[in-house]
Amino acid sequence: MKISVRDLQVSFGDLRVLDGVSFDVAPGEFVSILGPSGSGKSTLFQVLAGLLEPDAGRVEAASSAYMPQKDLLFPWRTVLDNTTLGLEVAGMPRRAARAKAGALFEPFGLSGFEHSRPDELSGGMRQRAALLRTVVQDRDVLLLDEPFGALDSLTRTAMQEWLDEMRARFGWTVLLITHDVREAVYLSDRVLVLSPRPARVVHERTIDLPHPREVTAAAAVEVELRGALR
Amino acid sequence: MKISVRDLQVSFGDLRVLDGVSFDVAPGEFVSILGPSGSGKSTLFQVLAGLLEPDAGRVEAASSAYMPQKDLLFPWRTVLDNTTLGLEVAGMPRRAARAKAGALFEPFGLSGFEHSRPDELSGGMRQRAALLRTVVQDRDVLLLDEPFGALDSLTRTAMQEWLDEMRARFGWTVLLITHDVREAVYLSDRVLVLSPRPARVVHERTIDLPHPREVTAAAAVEVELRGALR
Amino acid sequence: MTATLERPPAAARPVPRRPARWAPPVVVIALLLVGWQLGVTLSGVAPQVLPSPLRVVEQGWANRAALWTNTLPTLQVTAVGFALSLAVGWVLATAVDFSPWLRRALLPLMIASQTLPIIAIAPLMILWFGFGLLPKVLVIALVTFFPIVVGLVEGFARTDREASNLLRSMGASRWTEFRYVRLPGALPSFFTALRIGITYAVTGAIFAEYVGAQAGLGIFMNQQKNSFRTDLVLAAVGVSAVITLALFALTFLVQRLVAPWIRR
Amino acid sequence: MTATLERPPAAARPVPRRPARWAPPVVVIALLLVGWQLGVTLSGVAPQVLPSPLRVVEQGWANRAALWTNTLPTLQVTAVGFALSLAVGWVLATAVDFSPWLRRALLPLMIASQTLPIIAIAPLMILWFGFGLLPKVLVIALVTFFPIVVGLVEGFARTDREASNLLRSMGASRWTEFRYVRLPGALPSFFTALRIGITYAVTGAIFAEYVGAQAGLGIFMNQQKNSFRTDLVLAAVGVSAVITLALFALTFLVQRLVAPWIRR
Amino acid sequence: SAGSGGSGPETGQKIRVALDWTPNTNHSGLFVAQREGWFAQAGLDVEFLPYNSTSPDTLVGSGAAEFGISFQDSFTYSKGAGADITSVMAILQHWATEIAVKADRADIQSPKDLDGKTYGGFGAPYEVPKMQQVIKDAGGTGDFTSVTLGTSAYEALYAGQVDFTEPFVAWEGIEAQLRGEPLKSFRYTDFGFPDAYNVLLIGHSPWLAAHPEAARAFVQAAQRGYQLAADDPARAAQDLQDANPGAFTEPELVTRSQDMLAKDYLKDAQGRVGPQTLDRWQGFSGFLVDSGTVVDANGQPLRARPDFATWFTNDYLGQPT
Ligand SMILES: Nc1ncnc2c1ncn2[C@@H]1O[C@H](COP(=O)(O)OP(=O)(O)OP(=O)(O)O)[C@@H](O)[C@H]1O
Ligand SMILES: Nc1ncnc2c1ncn2[C@@H]1O[C@H](COP(=O)(O)OP(=O)(O)OP(=O)(O)O)[C@@H](O)[C@H]1O
Ligand SMILES: [Mg+2]
Ligand SMILES: [Mg+2]
Repeated sequence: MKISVRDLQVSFGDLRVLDGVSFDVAPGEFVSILGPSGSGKSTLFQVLAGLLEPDAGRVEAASSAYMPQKDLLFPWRTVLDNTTLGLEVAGMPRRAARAKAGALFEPFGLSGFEHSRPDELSGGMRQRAALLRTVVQDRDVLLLDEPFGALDSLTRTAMQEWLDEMRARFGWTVLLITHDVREAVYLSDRVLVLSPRPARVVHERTIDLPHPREVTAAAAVEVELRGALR
Repeated sequence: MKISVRDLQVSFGDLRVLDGVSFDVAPGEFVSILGPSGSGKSTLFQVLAGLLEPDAGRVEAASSAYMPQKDLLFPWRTVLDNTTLGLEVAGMPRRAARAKAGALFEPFGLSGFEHSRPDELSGGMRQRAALLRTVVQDRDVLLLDEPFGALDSLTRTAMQEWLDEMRARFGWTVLLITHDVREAVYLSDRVLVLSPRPARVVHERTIDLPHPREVTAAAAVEVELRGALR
Repeated sequence: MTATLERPPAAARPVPRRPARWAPPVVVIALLLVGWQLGVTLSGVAPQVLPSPLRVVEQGWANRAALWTNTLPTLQVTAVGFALSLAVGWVLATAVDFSPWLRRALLPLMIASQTLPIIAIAPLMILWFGFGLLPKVLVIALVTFFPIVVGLVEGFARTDREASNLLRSMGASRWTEFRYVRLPGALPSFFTALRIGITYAVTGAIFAEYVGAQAGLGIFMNQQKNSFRTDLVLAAVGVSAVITLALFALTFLVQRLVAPWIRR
Repeated sequence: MTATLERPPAAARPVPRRPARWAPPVVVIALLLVGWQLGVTLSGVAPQVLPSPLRVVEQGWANRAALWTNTLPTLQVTAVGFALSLAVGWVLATAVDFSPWLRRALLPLMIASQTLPIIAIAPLMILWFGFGLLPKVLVIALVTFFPIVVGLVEGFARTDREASNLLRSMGASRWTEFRYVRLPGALPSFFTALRIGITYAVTGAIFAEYVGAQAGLGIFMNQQKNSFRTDLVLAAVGVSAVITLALFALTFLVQRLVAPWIRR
Repeated sequence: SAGSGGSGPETGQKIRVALDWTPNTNHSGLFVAQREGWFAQAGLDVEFLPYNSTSPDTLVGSGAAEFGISFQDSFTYSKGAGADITSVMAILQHWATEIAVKADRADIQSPKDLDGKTYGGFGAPYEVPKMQQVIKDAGGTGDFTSVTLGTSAYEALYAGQVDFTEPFVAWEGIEAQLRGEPLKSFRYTDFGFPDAYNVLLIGHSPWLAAHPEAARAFVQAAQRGYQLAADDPARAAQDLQDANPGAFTEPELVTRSQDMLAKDYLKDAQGRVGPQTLDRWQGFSGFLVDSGTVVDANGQPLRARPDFATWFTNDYLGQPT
């Protein structure tokens, strides 16, 4: 198992957020997490990334690259240097890191903005830069918190296809938080649906369709999941 | 006309962003703006809100309530006091402003978080608080920059319905930036599609269906608009 | 990393408990004092040059009445002077924030004011303001208003442009924008500067007494120095250190009351 | 608001042009000087009490050789002392940022160090370090390191928790986190503190010369004061004001080089 | 006469006195007169200005004080620069400072051995010319290094950082003995250097002219105070300490200092307290003017010796009893 969560409980003061969440993620699996706003999805990721100590429960998680919901680009670094951050931290020489991240600017639709300051980017461009910073780290496990939320459908589809291809190529294990049911169905091997706060896993659906998927083929699954979200 | 834009041009340095954008919005009209990420939608709003001087063109815009793409909740104010900001600036006594904004916490799914600090909210909750801060101002014109981007479908539908109802009741004029074509079709009287940067209006579609709309009835329009976004 | 954790529900966060919080300064200060005491005892240095800490405490206690009598006026002057300094600092920083013209006109003057050596202006102060509270208060204000102004001015200037834009989109006047965004946004920077300023306030007061005073810790130090009583000079230094530490701690209290949202 | 605007494409932003930028301080300083000159001329006050600015300039010019000879050592001491102060400030602030234990142990000591009156420590300084460069450098460091430390410590402490989290999620060590987030995040606060500190540096140097010096602006002021040459004292004050203003301006230059992203 | 018109001084005449330092034995006569009630008996309301760093010459010269403590050397410079002050009484009749070196300095037997040595001084303009002259008078060249140290000079001397300095024998000198740091000292006059009134009582000249009766009353009360200090130093020391509670934590220093002043410094050759002579003024102040370091109000060195007779007066002193 790349990730194993058992009976996870997290509270903020009196506010119980996670109330016994349990699931596993196998190596190479792509699992999406759906759930109402404020249910505790980002909180779950923080625990998985080792940033928050749970009140109770058992968590085993392989080292992961984490893309938080906020883009958190640093104003003191150019866009390119923001995207090399994880590589630099991992000890890659700056020049190599720049070459590696720079190669992704084209597919991410950011070319020409390598040397801009982050506050010169649009919202969607910031989000793509943050995603780039995450995936370029080449970790086995990706934790992506709403990576496509601020993208138009065309850009979004392009990014989804890129991710689908990459994870097939490199065997990445991906955990994805999204509000887009269609996106979850399109990308995932399995979808977990969380209840409203305090969150538990209320529905689990394995999706066994071949990749790349046709939207129409997955329509039934989509309806089922929408139902589970009610 | 509540809003009239003629031949609007905006550049940042050498980067031409808006390249002759023209459109009008009639009183009470609900107009959605679609366009690729980074095309200049937020830039357009900044000009309409009077925060950015265009390089050329003619803009007439009635006083509006503006919801920026970033939520911009102030850490030194509670969530409730963040939502009363516009009312206080307009001179409403604090007590009355709190009562007025506080009444919206229930429909916005924020009750119980009135006295939390903003960084204790989830991403979607922050977005709803920012929307609340905007609509509670009761201005004639609303400029909403991706107000529902971080919401799950259920919460999103509830917020959309609330907005649809309110603008019918109070005759608000609404300009909405969104990446969700279905959302645009569901809510708008008219949809404008912007080209990639430098942006121009490349498509305009009036939607004459009765409210509230059935998703299926609008499917044809949705397909047309997706085509225009290619 | 493959982390495994299994913990019972825990209500309390791991905040260091009381003894742990107070231990570090106590340990270090105790070590310093013991080292000092040993150094003095072993080297046999004359107490006029460097008295032992025990002697300082003992003699300070023996002269506690005189110390106390001289502490009160210093405290009073410090309080009044620093209050004036705060008032002046806020007024100047606010004015300068509203008018770039004033900013350019006043900033060089304010910087220049910091280079006035008391030795050069003391005679003028006395001739103009006599020997009352006023000249001392002015010296303290002169010594301490500058950090306040710089902290505020830079705090104001670093306000998020997008936050200002939001306020302007609400139709806020410059003054409203100031009140709702720039002012709270500058508070972290202000409190940093306040801590710097208040540290100089007590030293400033002692210094100000050189301009002319009947009593005060500065006068006491000077008298004792002229009587070659280094131990009593150091006892007075100790008193002023305690006052400064207390004022410094007070700023955290005020900050927690005024701006509880500032993360530390 | 119904705004109408029709403008030709404009390349240039409205930046105040050169004369406008320099006008405010020049106007204000000119007004002050004229008022001072008139006041002195009309009141007929003795030049020992308050010389006219013309006299200050004239006598300062007449004694420019002596002023220059005494400016050089002060500049040298300021540079070395402030460099030491910066080094000490950074080391202490960094140490304190890494260890809460050290923070609690050292902060009270550092505050206390700010209450040491030079009068009390000058003799010790002389005994221990002679009257070469060292004791003066130490006095300047003592006077100016504290703002640096406070500015840095508070800058570090205000780092966005989520930014730190991001770095930790990348597997960053505490040191890497410091280098990538806390350090750049504290720079705005550091530059504010730097401006406060550097303003005290020249005054500190002049002050330090009282500890013992052969030459320097402080020595010059003291000599001229003892010769009742208030005009020359003020001429020296003018020189130190110019130095301080230049150093203050320099901080903005350094900031633009080191941290161009800091918005002003 | 002008001002009060020759009748006795108006009762409650306010008189402000500026001291040069924290209270010490140089001031004892003033505090004696106050403690014994002699100022009050003369109808004077005397206020000692609080400690301040402003030179009494400046305070008295500008009228911020009516009287003050000064020194013949600093007086020479401020008077030269145009300060409106007059010396009304010599408090110490001789130099009370001497060149001091550590007692164990076998290499220094005379001021002439100070050539090439380091002087720890106070930043006054007259120090270097005076030291140079004394060294020359003793047969040296007068070349030495000067470091400005202020009151740290003594510590620097004890620590061997400087070779010589200029202490008040009746204060720092005694303290050195009490501390066990024996000093060896050289009197300037032993080598032919002119003597001087080390400590003076000075008045604001316009005020003196306008209030001759009050001036006379004040100076005579002060003179009487110093007379008592000269005759009964123990009582003077007590009065000094009583007048300044808490200021003296070293009683032995005060009494021994007072004894020394009474024995050697307060009285002139005729045993009188207070009077000044033109000779003395011409000797030392003349030397300073000749050295070219005394400047006028415009910063130009005084070219010719002024008429020193106008700088001081014995007119306000009481007749010798
Ligand atoms: N630091 C915090 N302190 C207190 N409460 C918090 C904190 N962080 C999150 N919460 C609360 O925990 C709950 C879950 O938050 P979380 O961010 O995990 O939601 P989410 O599922 O990611 O929602 P969204 O889809 O809106 O991003 C929310 O009610 C939020 O108010
Ligand atoms: N302050 C700025 N300085 C320089 N360039 C800017 C600035 N703001 C925006 N831009 C550029 O203008 C272009 C349009 O930005 P804008 O934010 O309007 O896009 P958008 O259509 O809102 O995109 P998104 O859907 O991603 O939010 C982008 O290429 C961006 O890099
Ligand atoms: Mg979330
Ligand atoms: Mg945008």
